[in-house]
Amino acid sequence: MSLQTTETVGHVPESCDLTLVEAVNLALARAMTEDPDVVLLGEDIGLNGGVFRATQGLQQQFGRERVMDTPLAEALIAGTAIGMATQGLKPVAEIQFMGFIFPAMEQLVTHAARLRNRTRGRLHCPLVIRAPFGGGIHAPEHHSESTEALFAHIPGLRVVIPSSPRRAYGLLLSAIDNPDPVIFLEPKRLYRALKQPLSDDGARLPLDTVFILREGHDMTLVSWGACIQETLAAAQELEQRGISAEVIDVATVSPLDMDSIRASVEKTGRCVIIHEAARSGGIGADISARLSEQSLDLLQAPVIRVTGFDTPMPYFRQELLYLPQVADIVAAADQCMSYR
Amino acid sequence: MSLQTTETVGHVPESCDLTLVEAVNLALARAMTEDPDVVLLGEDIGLNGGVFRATQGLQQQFGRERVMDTPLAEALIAGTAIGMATQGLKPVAEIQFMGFIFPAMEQLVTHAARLRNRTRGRLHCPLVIRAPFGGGIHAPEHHSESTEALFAHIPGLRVVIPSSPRRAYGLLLSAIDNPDPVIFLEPKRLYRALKQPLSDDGARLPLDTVFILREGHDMTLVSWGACIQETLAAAQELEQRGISAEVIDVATVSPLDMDSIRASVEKTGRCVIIHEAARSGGIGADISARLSEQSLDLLQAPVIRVTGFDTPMPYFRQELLYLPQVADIVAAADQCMSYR
Amino acid sequence: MAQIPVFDPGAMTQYLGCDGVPVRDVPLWAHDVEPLLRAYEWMMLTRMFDQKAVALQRTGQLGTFPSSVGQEAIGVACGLALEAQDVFVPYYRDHATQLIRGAAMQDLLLYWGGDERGSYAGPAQDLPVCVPIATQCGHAVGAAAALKIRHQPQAVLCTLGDGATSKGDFSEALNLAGTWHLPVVFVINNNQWAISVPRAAQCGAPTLAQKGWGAGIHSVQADGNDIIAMLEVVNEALDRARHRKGPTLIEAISYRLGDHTTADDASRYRAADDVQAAWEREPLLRLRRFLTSQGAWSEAMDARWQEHCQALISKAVEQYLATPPQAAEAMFDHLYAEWPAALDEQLDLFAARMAVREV
Amino acid sequence: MAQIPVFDPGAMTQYLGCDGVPVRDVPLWAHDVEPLLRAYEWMMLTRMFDQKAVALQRTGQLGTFPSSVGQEAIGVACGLALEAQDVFVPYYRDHATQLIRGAAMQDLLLYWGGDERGSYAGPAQDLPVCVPIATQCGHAVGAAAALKIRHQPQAVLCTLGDGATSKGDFSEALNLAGTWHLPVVFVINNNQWAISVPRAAQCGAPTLAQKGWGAGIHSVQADGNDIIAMLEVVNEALDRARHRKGPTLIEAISYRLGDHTTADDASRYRAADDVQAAWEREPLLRLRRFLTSQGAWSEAMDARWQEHCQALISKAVEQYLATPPQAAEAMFDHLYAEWPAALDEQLDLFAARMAVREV
Ligand SMILES: Cc1ncc(C[n+]2csc(CCOP(=O)(O)OP(=O)(O)O)c2C)c(N)n1
Ligand SMILES: Cc1ncc(C[n+]2csc(CCOP(=O)(O)OP(=O)(O)O)c2C)c(N)n1
Ligand SMILES: [Mg+2]
Ligand SMILES: [Mg+2]
Repeated sequence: MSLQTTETVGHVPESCDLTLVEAVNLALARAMTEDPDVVLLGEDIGLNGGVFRATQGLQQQFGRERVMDTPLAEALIAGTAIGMATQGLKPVAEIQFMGFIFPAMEQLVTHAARLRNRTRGRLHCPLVIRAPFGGGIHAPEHHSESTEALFAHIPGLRVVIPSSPRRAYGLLLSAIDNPDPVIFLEPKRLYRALKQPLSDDGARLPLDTVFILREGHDMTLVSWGACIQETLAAAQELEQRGISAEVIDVATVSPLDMDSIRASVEKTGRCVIIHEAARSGGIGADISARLSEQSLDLLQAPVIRVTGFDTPMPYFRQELLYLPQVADIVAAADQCMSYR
Repeated sequence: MSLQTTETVGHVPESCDLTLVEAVNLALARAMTEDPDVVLLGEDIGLNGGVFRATQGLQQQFGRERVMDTPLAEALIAGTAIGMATQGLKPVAEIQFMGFIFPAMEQLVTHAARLRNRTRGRLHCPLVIRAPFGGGIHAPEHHSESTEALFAHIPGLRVVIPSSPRRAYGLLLSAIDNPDPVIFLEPKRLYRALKQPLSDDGARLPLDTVFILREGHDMTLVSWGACIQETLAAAQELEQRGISAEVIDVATVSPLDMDSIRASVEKTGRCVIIHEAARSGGIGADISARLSEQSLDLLQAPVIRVTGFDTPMPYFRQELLYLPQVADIVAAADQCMSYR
Repeated sequence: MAQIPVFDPGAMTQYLGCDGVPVRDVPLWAHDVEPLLRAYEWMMLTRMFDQKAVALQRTGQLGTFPSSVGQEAIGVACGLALEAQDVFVPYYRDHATQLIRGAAMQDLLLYWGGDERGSYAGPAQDLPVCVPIATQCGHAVGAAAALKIRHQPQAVLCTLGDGATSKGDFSEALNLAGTWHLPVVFVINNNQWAISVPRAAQCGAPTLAQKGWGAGIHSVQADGNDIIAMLEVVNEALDRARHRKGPTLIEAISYRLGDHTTADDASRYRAADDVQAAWEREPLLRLRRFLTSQGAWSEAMDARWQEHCQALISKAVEQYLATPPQAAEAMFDHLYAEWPAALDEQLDLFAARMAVREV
Repeated sequence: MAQIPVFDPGAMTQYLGCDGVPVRDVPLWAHDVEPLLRAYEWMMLTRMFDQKAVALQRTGQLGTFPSSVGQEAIGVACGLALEAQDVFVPYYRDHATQLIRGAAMQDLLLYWGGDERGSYAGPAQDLPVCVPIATQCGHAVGAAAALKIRHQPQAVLCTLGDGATSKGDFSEALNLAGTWHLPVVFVINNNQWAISVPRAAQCGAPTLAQKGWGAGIHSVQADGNDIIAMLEVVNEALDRARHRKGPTLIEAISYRLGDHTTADDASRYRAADDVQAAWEREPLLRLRRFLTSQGAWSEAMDARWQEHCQALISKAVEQYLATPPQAAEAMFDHLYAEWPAALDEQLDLFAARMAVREV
């Protein structure tokens, strides 16, 4: 099942223009208002409101018992959140940067992902781990990684990535509602890059489904996270050259809504996948493999992936060389269109 | 570049029949004899010789300063090994089971993989992390995982997986020689499952290259680790039915020697990939994607993957349902052969 | 310069000598033998259950199993001191506590027999067996924080081994417990071994209890083979937690009389003499001697109780062995609360595989 | 029951009061003003370097930068106490030590300016800046173990922040240092803040020094704003390490006078008054007052030295700004000692991308 969204439609009544990080903040405030079991924990999320201000004002509004600054320890943050979740709270934990999520890996893989399965449904783990991710803001080492694929390989976890203020709002509310653990990755390059009219109506957006941001019939561009911006820009450029590109925001990168991606590619016959994570072992490989395995006869050209490289994210002076740009996507699309 | 090996050839002079775990032990002893900088550390590797006896007798032979029982802390084991490596030692660290490698993830991702790159070559990280992995021995929870894909997604790490006593010996010696970090995963199901004649001649086997275990012309079976056994058995069964299957042991799953795999598949036109890790995000997806992207026209059938499922490894009563069996591979091969 | 403070050896709580004779006045509550009889009975049941489980493994009827032989006083004290509404966060050597909290023996066997359905089914809020060392400590402080946030009066009790004290998760949790003043009790089952690694190779400090000092946590040592001492310190610590007086760290000194698990052979790395000596200090013998000296227990009673235990265990084993396997597709059950349609392909792949195998 | 021992407050090493007047007899070596003059000069250079770096960031010429303003005595003491052959394992607020160990200022700027070539180039055995909190502690014990294994007489010095003491990696490393009796010194720069989290919200114990007790490690507190105290305790600890007398944990009490980094705005979470008060205790002022009282320093000397520093810094900034970027494909350099042929596709992909972009 896929959802169609128009990125550029007009004004929602009573709404105001919000950035992605403001949308996150609004969703957190709403979830905490709706449900007293929702609590927040993380480093610097209290008085400081998080280093990106995603939790700004929430400790003042909901008190120190529900918005908790933890000691500096990510394994502890995850473990504590899991313990809280087993007792019926709905913790939303912030990992300050995705590059610092690794200490929490053991807790997420060996417990969060399995608690329900292990106990045959007796214990639940309704947990959201929020983390800003991705490059492009000239940050120091370890502050720009995109390692979503590591979590997508872990059965039992959902990995959700919003790419607009509205999807951030609607998907985060759904992630918090969800009775299972969700890794919610926020593209920090988009935190303040664009505004969208957004009303605080509590409307959820569905998980486990892609969003079709733009319809097209010549080819399908599949992406997620911050790269959606470059992908949309590339689609626009292609349109001016008479190529009609469908743009899919995968949004929930695990589990993958392949049915919708496949339906689009079976329609267009061509596909370019764009992500900023390293190429090998990236989620693009999964999508590409499943398309080719299941729709070989319908593919009019090989799938092309535009990705980061199999190197660490370089320090910021060179990060743009690593990150897919509009020109890279357009070039790949051209190559894809001109196949045979 | 690929290497051809004949799995069943006869006796090497002066050699004796060894199991895979004995081959690991022999390689460790040899490396320590050859190079005083090689040291071992891990849990229970000293007097106890490791829970699988991979380090049996080594503390007695090389002393407590070179074979070190650590406190129970995997992050520490990795961090300590990295610190040793920066000072010129060549630590070989054992993680008792791959299911317990996650605490070490931060050290491996943020340091081991990057130390050379970060310091522009000033510091090196000649480090081997050994860990038994995979299912099939009726072990408790967390003792049967195959999460090699997580490490294969990290640029700067090598991930090497032997699937026979001889390859264990030759690849481990190369891994220890290698000036960069190597994750060396030992298929514990094979630890004692088969013996091979092996002489302690110190002969290295190359990293970064696949091994062609069996030549064939109708299709290519690609696998690694314990699944190689079922894959070879399936190839034999297929041969009896007149299907000639080439069998490739990937061995170094990262970086991937795609040239050799591609060459084989371009010859046979058909490919089945077999691994026991979860399907989504598995290394099979990478291989499948790259084959389809680069050899679309030469593929006579879609690539098929025979893998574990997107669930945690079930407890051992049901692990065989999860693990690919000979029949599954044969069925996939049949499906692949009968395409169109 | 400041010296490392020495943990006062006299501060180790102990009442019964190895010979069952009190080394000092037993606490008032222990003048009543009833609770001690109950404790003895549970300890005996635990020991016999452990023996049976090891035997089942030896005959291929159970997977790897970690016996708690010699450490029964720790588990039984935790079980008896906990109230039903408290939260128990075990590691993997806690059959005694789990049994007291209502887990069915056949379920424990199912778990160690490789079947998810055996996951500990004590009180709904308790956590299941935890295999990744020390990770349960994070859950314990999380559960304690949940109680605190909701102003609930219960306590959380978390167990771990001596080896587990080396893992960062323990320190991190201890630190949070101290900083947030959480209603949690940590009980270290210091059985002197982490598989083959002896206590001295695990930590350079003379006691593990003093690990609490750096977290600002009240820390005590108790003779883990003395059920009176264990009941005393665990009850007191839980009381502190329930009355919001802060967390406690208890180091219970015991000895692992058996192998680490059935997959281990301890004779590879420790002297038979040491084990023999440790049998002199084991908790059942000690309590039996004390109870006998009080005229509250006899050989005949012991035989009767053992017979009773035997019957219970036999029945549980029967039920365990008669449990039919889960449905093949059970591995997909409870993976998510609601099955994501996006994963339907998995079910198709599974069905196809099963179809192939049935041929 | 045993109480938590109290870290003796009198045990904090301090010689100079805030007014620069000794609160007790200074150690013998400090009767010679020469080493103190050197320390003062390095402290001033560090402070001015920090100021310049912040200014560069403000004008878009540098990335996020963590100033060490107020904590110069800690870094300078470490730098002066270390010998060239020792191993220094820094975190990210250690410009002072790195400069003393020979790092070029323009390299430090390059690093914080987003260029790998700026990775700290002090002695070959030193580790580079470490961003993931507390992970450097593991490296330090590993390096110390290497020295021990090879019977080399050097010591390892590892720095970390107060916030870092909460992370398991620190406890694990401390525990290993104690267990293996390693030649390592840990120096906690307790600047009272971990970004916005105050010291009290980080740990429930009254001192961080007592975290060493649970690891059996000799642990001391020092006034981190008193260079005499810092030199005294770091020298003594390194001496212990070099003479195989065991590891030491030093808690250096200081205050972060600046923002956490240039990306932070500390006025959001702490009172201006507190910061103002802390300026009274800062290390440069204190040492300058002392040296002046000894007739060893004057305003004129200070002005001359500042001028000298200014010149050094300006030159470094010039060199930094003039450094041409690395070649585009530099991201692939040094990823492996020898480039794996299996990765050639990556180079092709990269070349193709660059070709597209050049169009
Ligand atoms: C993270 C992790 N590492 C390693 C193991 C393997 N392992 C299982 S038990 C054990 C020793 C534990 O010793 P201790 O904490 O003293 O508990 P005990 O078994 O003695 O009760 C080890 C190393 C594990 N289960 N988890
Ligand atoms: C593992 C990890 N988590 C989070 C961060 C983000 N972070 C950078 S500095 C910092 C605070 C560190 O405080 P402290 O240890 O007191 O050192 P200080 O910066 O005060 O010198 C945090 C949370 C990080 N770098 N690494
Ligand atoms: Mg133990
Ligand atoms: Mg600090």
